[in-house]
Amino acid sequence: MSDAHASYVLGLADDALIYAQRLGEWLTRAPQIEEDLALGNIGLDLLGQARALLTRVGELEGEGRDEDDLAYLRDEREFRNVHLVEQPRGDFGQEMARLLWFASYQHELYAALLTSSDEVVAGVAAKALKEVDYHRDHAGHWVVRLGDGTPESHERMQAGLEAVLPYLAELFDDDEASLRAAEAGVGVLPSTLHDAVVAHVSVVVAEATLDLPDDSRWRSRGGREGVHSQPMGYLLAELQHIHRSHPGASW
Amino acid sequence: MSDAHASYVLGLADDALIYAQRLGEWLTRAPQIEEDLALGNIGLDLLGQARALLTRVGELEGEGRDEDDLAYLRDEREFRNVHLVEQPRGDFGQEMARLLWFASYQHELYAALLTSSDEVVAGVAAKALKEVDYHRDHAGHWVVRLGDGTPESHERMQAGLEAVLPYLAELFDDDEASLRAAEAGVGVLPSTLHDAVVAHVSVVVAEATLDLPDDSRWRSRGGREGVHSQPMGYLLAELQHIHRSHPGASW
Amino acid sequence: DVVQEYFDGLIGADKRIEPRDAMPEGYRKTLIRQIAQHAHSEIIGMQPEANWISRAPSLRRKAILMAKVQDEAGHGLYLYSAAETLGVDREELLDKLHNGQQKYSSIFNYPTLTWADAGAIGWLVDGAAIMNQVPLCRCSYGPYARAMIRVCKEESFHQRQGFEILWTLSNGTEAQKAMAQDAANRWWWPSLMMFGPPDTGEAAAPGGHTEQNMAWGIKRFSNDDLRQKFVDMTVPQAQKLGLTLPDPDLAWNEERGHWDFGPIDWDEFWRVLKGDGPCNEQRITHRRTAHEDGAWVREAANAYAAKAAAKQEVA
Amino acid sequence: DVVQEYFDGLIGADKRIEPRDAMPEGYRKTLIRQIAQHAHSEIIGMQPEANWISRAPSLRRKAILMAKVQDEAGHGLYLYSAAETLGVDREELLDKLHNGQQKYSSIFNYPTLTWADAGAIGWLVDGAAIMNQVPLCRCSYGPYARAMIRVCKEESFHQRQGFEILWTLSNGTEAQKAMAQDAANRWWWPSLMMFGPPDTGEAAAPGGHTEQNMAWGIKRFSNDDLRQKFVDMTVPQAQKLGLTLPDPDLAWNEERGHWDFGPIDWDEFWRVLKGDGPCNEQRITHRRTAHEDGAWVREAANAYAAKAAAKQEVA
Repeated sequence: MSDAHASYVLGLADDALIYAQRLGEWLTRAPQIEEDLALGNIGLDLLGQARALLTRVGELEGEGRDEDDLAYLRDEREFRNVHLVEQPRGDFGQEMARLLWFASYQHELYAALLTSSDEVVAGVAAKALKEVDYHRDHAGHWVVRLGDGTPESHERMQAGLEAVLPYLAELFDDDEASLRAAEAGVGVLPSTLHDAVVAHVSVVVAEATLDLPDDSRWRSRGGREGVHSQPMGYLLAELQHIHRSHPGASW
Repeated sequence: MSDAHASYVLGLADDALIYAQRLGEWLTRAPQIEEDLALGNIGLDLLGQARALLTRVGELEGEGRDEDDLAYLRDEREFRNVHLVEQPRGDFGQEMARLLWFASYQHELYAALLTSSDEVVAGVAAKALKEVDYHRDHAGHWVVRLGDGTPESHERMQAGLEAVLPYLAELFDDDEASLRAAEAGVGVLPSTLHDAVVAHVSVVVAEATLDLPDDSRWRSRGGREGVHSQPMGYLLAELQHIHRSHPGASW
Repeated sequence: DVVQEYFDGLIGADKRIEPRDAMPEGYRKTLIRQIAQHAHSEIIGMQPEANWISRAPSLRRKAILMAKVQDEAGHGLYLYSAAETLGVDREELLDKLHNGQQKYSSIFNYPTLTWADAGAIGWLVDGAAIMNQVPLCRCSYGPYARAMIRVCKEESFHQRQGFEILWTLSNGTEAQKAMAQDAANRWWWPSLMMFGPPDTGEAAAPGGHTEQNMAWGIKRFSNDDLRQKFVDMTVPQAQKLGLTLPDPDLAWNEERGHWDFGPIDWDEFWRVLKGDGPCNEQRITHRRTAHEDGAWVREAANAYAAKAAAKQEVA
Repeated sequence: DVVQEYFDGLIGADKRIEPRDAMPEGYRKTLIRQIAQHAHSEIIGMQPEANWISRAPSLRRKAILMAKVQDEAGHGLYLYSAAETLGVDREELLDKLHNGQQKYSSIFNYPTLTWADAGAIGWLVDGAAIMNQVPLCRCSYGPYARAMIRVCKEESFHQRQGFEILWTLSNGTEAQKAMAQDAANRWWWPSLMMFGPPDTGEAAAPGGHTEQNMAWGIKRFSNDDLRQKFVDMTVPQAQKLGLTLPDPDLAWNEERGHWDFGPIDWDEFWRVLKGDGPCNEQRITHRRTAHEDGAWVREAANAYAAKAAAKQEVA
């Protein structure tokens, strides 16, 4: 059990945890009640993945930390999620753009992790693959409906695709932990997922009569090393405040 | 030293502390750089009042709590500020409406507290009175400029007055602690400040060619008993998160 | 008249009225109003609990809470569908919610101040709701009765979860115990108000329809009867939790075989109902903002569906 | 030409140019660009620190930080005023900031991730700024030189406060020490980049104006000289703080009488300068949003002032 192994799994877990936190914000704020339900469901799936993966990280570390210790008692610099998932909620179109990319990424990721030498990770991947298949479809349907809906929705959906663009490259960065986890057969190199993800998204975007935006003027970096964007600190303040206000309590 | 004495002073302190927290949000977000400066200054004045008053509360309690213990380690239900100051930032007109009312209230309050039998409170009041005199003027000037500026600013300033209306009655509620503090000569009954505050604001509003809104359909209640509005919890999460993340640390 | 006779026959035989059946206009209107209010309560009722999703103190509780709020969205959907069988549509009902023409349960105009409130809402508010709703599973209108059966099953699950939150707190640290007690203090009286004004006396609703609604099989018990049942069920649960209910008059009455309880502050009830509660403004504004922000999405979905339908016709 | 001769005479005698003096267009343009960039840096530079006002871990630190960010607003005001003496106005300069025609110091495109960053900015970023600015107190353009004197006085106060934050952290808990070290790791190299590209070599700025600016008395030391002075000043301070600077090549060079340091990543420098830094987009968007949100307020203030002036005329 190397540190890289735990770090790698922690990156997977944090992506799911932080995006679940953002998706939870949609409950009571969605454009229709069906979407309160759907986004809540997707958030719940991600939260479930995060819990299983965090528990696994705790086992790998062997220091007795459970899922809550890892979620509530780490500082910002110890979180390994990409910037994409920590960005504040935009409009519904932007959320669907984020979800389409993220679920497509997770889809390729979990498909590759089915054969992880870490059986717990492989088990999570098997269950999660079905979930993210639905997430990806759900986002895809909305991207198409909005892209090919009204002139306003077309414009907004295009703007949503542009807004998430700078955060995509980071998903496919091969960080230290993933290099070593891939070598060990535990993980997969993010860069190897890139083409399949882009291929899937491109088909959806084309059907939606939208344009896949060109390369961004800038790109996010460093989430996997705990270098986050400024919204992350506020997200963690909200996530952790009550738990940290009652040290040692059970809930 | 009665509990009511400490509670009363805590109410004064929390009003100042929480409004300072909200005003701090304007730094980098004001309509012109002069206002970044001015709102920062006003926030600093309030923070200074809060610190002196919290320290006094700690002395009165005699349990060794200092200003930081009181600011960072109390839970929401223990904060005694009114709802007005905890409300999220609106536009600049709404902020000037809130500041005009709050500074006018504090002006009458501190004037009355000059003769408090608690010498520390009387001392804070003497220093603060000059500060809030400026705050009240500053807000007043803006209310006039915006009310009598452009048609848009007139409308927005009127809307700002309406937006803060439901939170005003609470400023003048005679809660248990103020009743007993007034009896003891430590404090002043909030209800006795009402007419002078309204008189001052009315003059400004008239000069601004605005209407003082009628009674509100609803009114806030209970801040002095620690019953807050929902934004309060999020404000405290931000305020306290880092401090609570490092139990026992010095800064 | 034939319609009325047929309808009266069904009601008299304690049979279900179905959407295809002719029914008196008063019955239809009453049902629409009641089902809509019930649906609105589910939707508005998501807010006080959603307020704690981002801050839930453990991941397990966060997951349970998200699932619960989601269930409430689901309940809202069943109920709007039940209302739609009576010839109105959801958009129209939502408009009436947003402009204040239709109401929702006043309990949701109270804020959730601490994590314990997530527990108290489950235990007390869902508990009271179930008490109100179980009889509706036998309501004369079929689609409503069937929706209620499904809702009640999930609600009793939520009620147990709420109890469990408080159970953990009241067996926890001093701060957690205090938090649980504080939540019980704040939610007890508003929960009793959920059964509506008293059947008789000064505070009774002017021009109430209880009798008619009972005759129609929409209402089976009076407000005060349901309230008493709720008190009788809840007091022992509070004892189990080690929580004191904030009523000095609460006492077992051997003679009546019921718990006596103190006078309810009906002034507060009417005040909050009429708009002067701590969160009325906020709840409606939140709801309206979500609806308005989502208008372009709903329009796009309709436009896309229309295009798709047109394409299908051509093909 | 007479203007040029008079101007050259003043510069030659190391005297101050004042707004009333005629001056070559190149001198005026260079100064406007430089002073504006400096003013913009103060204004944009408020953001990374303001990010910690709401979360500062003690009330004393919160007050100091608020005062500091406020001082930066004040510096921005002096500097815009200095620029205005050259015949431009603030609104025009702000527009150029907002549309990217004018720059601000690239250091502010890095995020503040922890409380220790508030310390590191004071210690390193203000430290580097002072090193750049002290010579400007003797700049040939009077209003700029006078603004700089005032700015430098406050900056050195801020620098000490930053040092003190890190001092407290590095004498604190393990987590606090780690936080301080992490901040030093992240801010060290970007601080060295604050002195601009190297004077010579591949990474030097193409078509630099150093020589002309020196002749004009706007620049007194080369980038590399200032950078060396900064390193020499800062290394002993880091030792006092017990922090390791993230450069394995850092070593005292007895012969040179200076600290040697390793190669700077000039690719990163140019990348961030050109827009691909962690916060470029966010900083400008934040600034532009504030400006746009405040447009109605500024318009109202102008309209009111015009009305007041008109009334005065009538009276």
